[in-house]
Amino acid sequence: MISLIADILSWTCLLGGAIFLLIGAIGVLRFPDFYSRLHAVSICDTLGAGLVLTGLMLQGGLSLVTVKLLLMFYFLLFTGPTAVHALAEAALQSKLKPLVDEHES
Amino acid sequence: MYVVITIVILIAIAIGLVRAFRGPTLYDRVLAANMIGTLTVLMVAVLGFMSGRPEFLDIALVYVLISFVSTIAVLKVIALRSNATAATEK
Amino acid sequence: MPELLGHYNYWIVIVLMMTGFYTVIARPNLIKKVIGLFIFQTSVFIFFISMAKVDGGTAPIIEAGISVYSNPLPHVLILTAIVVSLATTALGLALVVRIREAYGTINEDDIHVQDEAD
Amino acid sequence: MLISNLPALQVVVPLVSAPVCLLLRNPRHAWACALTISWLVLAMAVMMLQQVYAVGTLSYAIGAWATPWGIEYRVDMASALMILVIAVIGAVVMPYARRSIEHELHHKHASIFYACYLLCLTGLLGIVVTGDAFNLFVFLEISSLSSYVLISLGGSRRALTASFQYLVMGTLGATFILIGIGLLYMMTGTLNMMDMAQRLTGVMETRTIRVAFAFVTVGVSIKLALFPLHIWLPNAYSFAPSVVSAFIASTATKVGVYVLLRFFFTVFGIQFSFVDMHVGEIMMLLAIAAILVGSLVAIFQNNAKRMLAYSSVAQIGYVILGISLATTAGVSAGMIQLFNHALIKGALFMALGCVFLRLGSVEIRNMHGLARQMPWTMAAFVAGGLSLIGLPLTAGFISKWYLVSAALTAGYWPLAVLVLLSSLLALIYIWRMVEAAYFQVPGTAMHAVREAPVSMLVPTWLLIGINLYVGIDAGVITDMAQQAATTLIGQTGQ
Amino acid sequence: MDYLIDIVLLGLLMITGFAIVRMRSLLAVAMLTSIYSLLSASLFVALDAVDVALTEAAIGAGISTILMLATIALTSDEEKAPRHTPLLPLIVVTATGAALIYGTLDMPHHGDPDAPVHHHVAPTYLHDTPGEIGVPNVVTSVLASYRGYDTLGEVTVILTAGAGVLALLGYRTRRLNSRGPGNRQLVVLRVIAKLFFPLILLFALYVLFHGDYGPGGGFQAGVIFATGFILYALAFGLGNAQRVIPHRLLRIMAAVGVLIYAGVGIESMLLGGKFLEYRVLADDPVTGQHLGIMLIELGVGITVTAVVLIIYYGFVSRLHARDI
Repeated sequence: MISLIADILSWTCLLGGAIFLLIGAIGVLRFPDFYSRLHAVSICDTLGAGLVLTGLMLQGGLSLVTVKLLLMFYFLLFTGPTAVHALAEAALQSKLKPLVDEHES
Repeated sequence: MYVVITIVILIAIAIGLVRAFRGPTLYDRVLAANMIGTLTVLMVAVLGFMSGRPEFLDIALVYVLISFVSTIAVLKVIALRSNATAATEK
Repeated sequence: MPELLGHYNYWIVIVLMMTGFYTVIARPNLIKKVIGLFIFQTSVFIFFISMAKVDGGTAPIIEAGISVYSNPLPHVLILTAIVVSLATTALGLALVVRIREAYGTINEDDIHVQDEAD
Repeated sequence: MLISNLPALQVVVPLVSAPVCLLLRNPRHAWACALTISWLVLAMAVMMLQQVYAVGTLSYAIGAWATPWGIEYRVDMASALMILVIAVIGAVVMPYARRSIEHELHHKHASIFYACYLLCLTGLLGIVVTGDAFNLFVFLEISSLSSYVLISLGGSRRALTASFQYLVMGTLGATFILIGIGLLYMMTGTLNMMDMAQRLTGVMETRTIRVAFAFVTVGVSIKLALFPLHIWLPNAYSFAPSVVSAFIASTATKVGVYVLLRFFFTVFGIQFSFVDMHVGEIMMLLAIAAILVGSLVAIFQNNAKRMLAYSSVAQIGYVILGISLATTAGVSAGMIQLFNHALIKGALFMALGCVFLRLGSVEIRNMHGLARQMPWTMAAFVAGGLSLIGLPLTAGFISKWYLVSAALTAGYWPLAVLVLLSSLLALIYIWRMVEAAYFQVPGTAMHAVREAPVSMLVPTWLLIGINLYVGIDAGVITDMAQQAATTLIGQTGQ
Repeated sequence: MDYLIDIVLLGLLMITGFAIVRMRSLLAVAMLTSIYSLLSASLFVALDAVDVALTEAAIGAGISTILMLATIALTSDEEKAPRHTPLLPLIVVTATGAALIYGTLDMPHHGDPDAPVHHHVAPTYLHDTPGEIGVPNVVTSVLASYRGYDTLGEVTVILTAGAGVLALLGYRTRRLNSRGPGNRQLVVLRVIAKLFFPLILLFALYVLFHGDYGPGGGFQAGVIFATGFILYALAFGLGNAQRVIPHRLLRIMAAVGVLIYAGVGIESMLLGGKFLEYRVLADDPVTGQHLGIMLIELGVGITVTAVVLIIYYGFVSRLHARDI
């Protein structure tokens, strides 16, 4: 029974993660400028990856595998935002202008 | 189940590649490369479960690390280069 | 399906190898040449690893309850070859850096022009 | 313990001393280390030759793993002869190196230079001793990478481009060899050469093996600078430091020839290589082209080192010509030429190194009247040059004699004419040097030029001495070469 | 299913390869090379070559890319159009490719369990490793013991590369980097680097000593260890990294690693065995094998760490800019 619940939960997580990964990827392709694409990547990095890893952890149960997955999650949680932050910083430094709607301002 | 996830990840990688080819700025390419890195990590993890030997997650861990360090290195180089071009423009 | 795909793997790998090979011999930029070598060598690695795969096999790390493993020997050879490739890349790039300092260019055609002027 | 582990020690001793050399800060210490090791290597090479004479082919299982599973070291007459060539050149070049390196290299680079020299020695010896196809690739890369470094240490900026060009071509060659070995492994399931030869008999007819053969041949041909894949060689030899030119010109391409012999005769077998694949005809054509083009281009060079480099292309042509006949006489003629050419080219490049030390240049137009200032050096050069031409009483004569008689026995009389013709061409380019050094009026700057130091002259003359000795009493060498050729061709019977 | 992943990954690799040939911006090409390497590493995982995948990712996507980037920073980014029409290269490449494809026609199929490679030498490794060597990872046992000599050659190759870069690029010791005004944007990176640095080193040790049981070994560990230091150097400046591991020490380490490896071989000769015959190192052959493998992996790790850092220092210390 419990294993069934765990399975259903993990499948939900995995599926959800997959959907977010796909959405993130499409965003990277479709968004109009660099800075908005950063947002899309962040979805992949955190929500998508997080859900997939959680799903896998539920599959792995209590074992070394789960510890490694946790470690990976921990790493990703730090590296993703750091990399994206550094990217944005570098792009700003190089005077890459964000795309701003002219009518509003 | 794992198959579906793998396919989705592969599609996402393909989309990322399109962004890497199109650019238009270098930062877009770095961004795409970074995303592909994350996706590869996830794919390797899922592949481990799919083949029934999930203990090979070490590889995925190394990927996280490598793709992070190389992204940082790329940004450093780009910063240097833009400084250099700025210097020559003056 | 496997009958049809039996050699597909190898054919693509050959296309990859030739992409690298072409970059090496057709591009005058020295960095591009080193990158071409890198692609060429990496593709040869894929060729070796493809040959090691056994259908239904798994990674050659012995575990109770598993009987079919992929062939470990090509993996060992390629581990060595990857290191060789790193050594070549590092040395090639170091030479490129020095050439740029000495010639002011990393374009083979320009270097030839300068050499002939000497 | 020493004798039983000799094949391994032959390679391991220089390998271990290379990192030690890298740690020695003082150039003198590094040189002393490299010198000791070179002589030790020579001593071991002589012992190995005695062993092979006494007990025949030596086989050494590294790690004590039985043959197809572990790596085997296998020394037969052909390998023992090659080891001797490498060891002799190494041992003679090292005492010469100290002054030349002090002059040509920054002292900061000296210990790296000696370390790379030892690594190159390790690689070359490893290629010759091993009986395992993949191990051959690994040691090929050790020798290649270290020779790229050694060449790049030459003073001018063109040394860098020469080294880069060599790196690109060498890596392409090595990767081709790797593909070939991969295909061979794919069809046989083994990497041990003897085992491979046995298991190949069943799959000889497949297209995969034909392609493997083609890739190995092309890859090795790049390494041994067979025409028209020789384009890396002239630059590499011309711009490398003198010691490196002398060492690499007389060993690296020769080892390439050895690898070719191993694959043609030991792995694929004479029937497949020469009858099914017609490699003999192709090699013969390329060799003829190499001899003619190499000699002709050499005549028009103004830089003496470059001239010798093109002459090397021609001389490798002779070696390949002998092998392409695929008879015992032809192969042994090739082996004799290989040994003699190593001695001759070593001596000639060393003489030019002496010239460069005192003159600062090896352009022929700067050498006017040099013979008066450096009589011993120029005499060595002339003696070497005569041997290159193939005058009687020199080693060059012996190798050409055997080559011509092998060609005649095989029924190719035009080849004999070709050999004579190319000797004439060699006479022309050597004469250009002689004319400049002996018959031209020296410029005013020439008076300051002194004779080269004894530490450089003695090794040069030592090689010339061996050269002349071989010219008078060739028995030892021809005997070894014939035995080597018989072993190689005999293995095909399986 | 295996086939599908295989085919898609190969297709992606092919597209990336073509893009690498076509693109003119070298920085973009270097990025794509990194992606190429990462994709091929994933392919290695799909093809069961876990050890190779680990190495390819660390070497190809990591170190090689960083070196390419450093070279581009030191030279120039734009590639000029070739002056000659690439007709001859095209002919050569087509001929070579056609020859290879001709050669595939008689090859055993991909994944065919009856191929000769799976029946001659390799089964013995798989069968005998548990009894003779006693480690589960057959790749490690072949790499370190059955074909340990190749690995000695490999370490020598990497030492040669280190010596070469040392000769070509030398090194310049940097002064310690002060916390100048330009470092504001590095704050986040520095915090993360401080957090990660010990973890990376710990993980490298895990990979080193866990190599007998899972993917990993001395080589991979060495690269990861070096990557940790590269991260440190990226965040805190080369000067600070050089204070942690000075250049002189690296040179000693590079030599010592090779000497440890060869020393194990010579020691086994002195104990009456053949070169690299580990079983004589201890009373029990399997313990001897264990000890030998452990020692040589350590040697490999030390040399690789040192050489990778020598190479990195060599390239980066040439950059004129203040902070890398």
